[in-house]
Amino acid sequence: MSGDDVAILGVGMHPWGKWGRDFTEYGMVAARAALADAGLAWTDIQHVAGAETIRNGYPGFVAGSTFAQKLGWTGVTVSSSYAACASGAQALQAARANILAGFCDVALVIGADTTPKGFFAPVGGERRDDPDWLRFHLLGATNPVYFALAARRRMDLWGATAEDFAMVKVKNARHGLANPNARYRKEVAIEEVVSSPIVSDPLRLLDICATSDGAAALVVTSADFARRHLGSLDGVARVRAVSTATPTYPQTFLELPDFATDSHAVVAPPALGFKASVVHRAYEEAGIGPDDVDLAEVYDLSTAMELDWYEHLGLCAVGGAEELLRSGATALGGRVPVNASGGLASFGEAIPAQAIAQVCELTWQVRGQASGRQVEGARVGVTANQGLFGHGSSVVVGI
Amino acid sequence: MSGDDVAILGVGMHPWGKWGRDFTEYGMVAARAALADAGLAWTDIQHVAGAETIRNGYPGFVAGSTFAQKLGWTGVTVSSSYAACASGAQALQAARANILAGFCDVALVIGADTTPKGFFAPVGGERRDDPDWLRFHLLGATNPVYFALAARRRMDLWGATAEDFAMVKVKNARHGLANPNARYRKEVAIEEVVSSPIVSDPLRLLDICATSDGAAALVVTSADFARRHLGSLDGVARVRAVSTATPTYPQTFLELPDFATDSHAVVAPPALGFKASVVHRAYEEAGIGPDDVDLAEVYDLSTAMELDWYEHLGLCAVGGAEELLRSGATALGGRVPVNASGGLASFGEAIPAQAIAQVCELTWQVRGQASGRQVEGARVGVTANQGLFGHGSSVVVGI
Amino acid sequence: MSDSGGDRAAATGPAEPAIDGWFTLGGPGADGGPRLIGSQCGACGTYAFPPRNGACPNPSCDSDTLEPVEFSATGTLWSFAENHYAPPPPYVAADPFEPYALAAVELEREGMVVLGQAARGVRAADLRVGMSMRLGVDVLFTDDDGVDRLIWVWEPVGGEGR
Amino acid sequence: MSDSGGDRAAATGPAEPAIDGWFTLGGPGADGGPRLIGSQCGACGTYAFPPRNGACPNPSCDSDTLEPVEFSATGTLWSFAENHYAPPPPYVAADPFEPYALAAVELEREGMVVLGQAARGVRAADLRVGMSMRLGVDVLFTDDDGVDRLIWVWEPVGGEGR
Ligand SMILES: [Zn+2]
Ligand SMILES: [Zn+2]
Repeated sequence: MSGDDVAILGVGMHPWGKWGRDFTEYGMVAARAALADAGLAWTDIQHVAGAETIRNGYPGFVAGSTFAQKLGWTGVTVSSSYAACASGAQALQAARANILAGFCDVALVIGADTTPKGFFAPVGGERRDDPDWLRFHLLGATNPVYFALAARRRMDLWGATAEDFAMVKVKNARHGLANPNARYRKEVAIEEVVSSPIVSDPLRLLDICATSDGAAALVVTSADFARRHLGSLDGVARVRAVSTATPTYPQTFLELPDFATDSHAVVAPPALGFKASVVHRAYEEAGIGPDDVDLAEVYDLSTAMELDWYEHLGLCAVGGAEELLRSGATALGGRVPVNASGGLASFGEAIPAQAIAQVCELTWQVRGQASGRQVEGARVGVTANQGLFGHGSSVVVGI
Repeated sequence: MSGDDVAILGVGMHPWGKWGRDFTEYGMVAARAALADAGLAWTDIQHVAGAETIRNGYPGFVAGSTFAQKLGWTGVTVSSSYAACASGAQALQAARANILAGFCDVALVIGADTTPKGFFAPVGGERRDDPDWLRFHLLGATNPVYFALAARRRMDLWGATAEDFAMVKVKNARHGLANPNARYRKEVAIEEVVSSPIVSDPLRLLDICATSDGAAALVVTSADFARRHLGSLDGVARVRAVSTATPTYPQTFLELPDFATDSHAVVAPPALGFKASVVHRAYEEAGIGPDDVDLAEVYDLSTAMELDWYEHLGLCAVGGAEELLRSGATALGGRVPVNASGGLASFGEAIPAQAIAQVCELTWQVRGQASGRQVEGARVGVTANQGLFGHGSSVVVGI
Repeated sequence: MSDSGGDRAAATGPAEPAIDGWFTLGGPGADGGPRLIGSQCGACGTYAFPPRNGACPNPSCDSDTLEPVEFSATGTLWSFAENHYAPPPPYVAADPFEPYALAAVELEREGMVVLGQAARGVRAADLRVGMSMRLGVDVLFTDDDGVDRLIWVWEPVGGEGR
Repeated sequence: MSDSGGDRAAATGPAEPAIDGWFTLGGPGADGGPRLIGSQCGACGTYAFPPRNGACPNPSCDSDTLEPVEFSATGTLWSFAENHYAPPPPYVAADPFEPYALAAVELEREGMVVLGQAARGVRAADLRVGMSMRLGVDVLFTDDDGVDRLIWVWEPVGGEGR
């Protein structure tokens, strides 16, 4: 374990679902599970890094302090981070930076959410300075519209079919069958996906992830603390990289919530597109490449988006994702299983918890504890995640 | 300069006022001013640490990425921090931790806000799980109510008078006269304060700070970068401490937005109250005590609250603030000037910018650039700031 | 919870608490007056208000068995304030607005300070830090269905009537 | 901006853009059709849409002198989608809701992709990535004052009428 790694001593989740309770209740369950997993008490924690939820009033904005208070004030330092769907990774990075800078040894990273039904709508009021409000008002450009634009390009450029997209759902549903934290635990057939109602053409209801309630938490520590606490670092999962890179001008792929891309008329586009660059930086920080990856947890907001990630992760060349999928390489038992957890397809999206949940899954996998969905011999995993407004994240977990 | 310090190479602000424009416009002015002050270009910045505003839609929640995009995507990492009125200090801490952990050398810290008129109201909708919503609904307990409760205790316990409170306003108004970034730049007489309308007894309109639009930004770097960039660290302001401690159970002083304090029936209260502990941790980290402080910038949401801070800062014993004020020690020319900038009394409150603006002022002061309000021989300054939900901050700046 | 209390305010129409489970309206039992309902941890004994559903606030205690408990009805005035402007919504302000006081009262047994409105007619000029205070109930506002919504209030012991 | 364009949609009552300053309605000058209004930086020449008030998006350029510029009226279809459920407010959906397509079109000179609704009657089945597209204007919704609010739309060159 390198001195630049932080150890993941504990992971915990509250099952994903649609319970309609206060988000802090889910978070408490996840936090206590992570503490128990680490063999530590709440009073051992020195920093709480909360991933914010913006749809639950003030307690959601101050997630770090909300959970510090709910677990009982101990004088810990706190941080509350927001980066849309990448919030959880930003919270992890806040904890990691505080640990590596020497400000604390033991931190709790936590994200929890209660989500509304249906499409995510923008913040209330008439907000004519807010592009997120305007894209709904002027175009009705919901989140699935952007997913659909990306999916359509796969079809028209690379020959993806509705059945390819459906196969992602079928695979992830099968992966999630045995995951006790997954919301949906039943097999899905290709025919069910391709006959489900169209939401935003070419994507159908079963191509698009639901919104869920859920929570995930990590206890992360300095290498020194982990060594003292456990006697040895053998078999301890660790964070080998966290990338939170933003785009480089010009960003030429149309992303949520923009009306237009940047212009490449004057400045040439960067060699790597935005999402590939997020992953690239994670690989670089961890000193690995795609061939070193045993499994990946990626943000499958839509089935087609999972295919995009294969390419951003370097698991195949651009345009090669469908072939990789069809080969079975990304299914459990394949060369590099993707979303062994079941992914968003089986969980639904609980925004501030999601990027943390990906790290929980990789931790269970590299420890060999992913019962019923274990990737044999998993030692290195990578996550990939996209948040609107130029956020993305990629985390490398190794053992 | 210790290896644990980060250097403040540039500071900048947009003047406080009530302009009603998009908050990003103010932030851009502040960011460019800080970059110019540092002699650096935007493309030299490796991390943007944004302090969030929660009243400006999505762009406010993702402040770090909003400004990274507005200045032009360069692939920098970003963070967006929320901690109510302490958000700016949390953003500074995010930048500092990333620098000291070795993730970047040069960071931009930025906070900007456009604020509504009148009392701050809670987030919209019926939010019966949100204590901030409930305190308005069930009690009409606005922010000034909490300020008034604290002020009344000063009167009934320590003999503070309305004239003492007014004297804080008179002092700070005088300090702010020559500050080009202050919103109010005129002398105020004690009679004006004590005859202004009562808002929440015992506090009157001129005892309570207004809400303002404004922005502040810092360019902070590693010591190594500063040395390379400037040739030497002589005369470079630096961050010697950032404290963001939360309360220790039981928190026995009634604070925003709570209905009740914690209980000390079973667990004895900590030796230091919450706000004193926030400052204490900053002193400890900087290796200094109150006697080493040449000036302080404190969060004078109300005139009476400035007096509380004198005691939390250890500038006098508990109950001694009125005497310290009357002695002139905290006025310009006194032993330890407080709010030489003019404070919130002259600026009004621009939530995410405020804690950053305090650091701007200390930087100008220790550099000897605080024209018209310079504290002679200032070498060490401290800030103190309170945010609801257990947030507070204290930053030590030295040269 | 919905018993009609003898000690209740000048409510004339139907009346309901403005929030469920935070206080009783009083009645024939005990000393008859209304009480705040807090929580007490079964494991460590500490108190909390508002009542909470699990999660003992004592950081050294990870108990989730918090029981509802009626708080002391009397205490000592910790501080007070008086609003001279109508608070913004979701407060339902009287029109025309009448200034009203708020009182924060320290309860000895519970070791905590609880904020509330002062009883109708009790103004800042009637109060001083350290006074003895007692819990009452009064009308907070009348809702759209004509139901008086009730809230706990603090009044000086032996002080002003309403 | 408020000129009535010859090329305009089936608006019958008074009509105004749904947002000011983002597009023209067209008219007798130039080639007559409507145009998107973007910004072009006076210093480095880069483009931006929506139009912005200062702050050149090119990170190597700190110019604040961005001038309004009419964008190319034609481009190449980058991708498209078709909504089968009514978007939530603040979108003002037709009742009953009719599925409609959205199109993202790449403009060669500007080097950028701009999203818009597809013209009325143009459906996903009519589109394929790489097609030539042209800007039009159509009614987005009719506001509470009976004013038709207009928006830019993309339609295939030589394609469906409306
Ligand atoms: Zn307990
Ligand atoms: Zn330019």
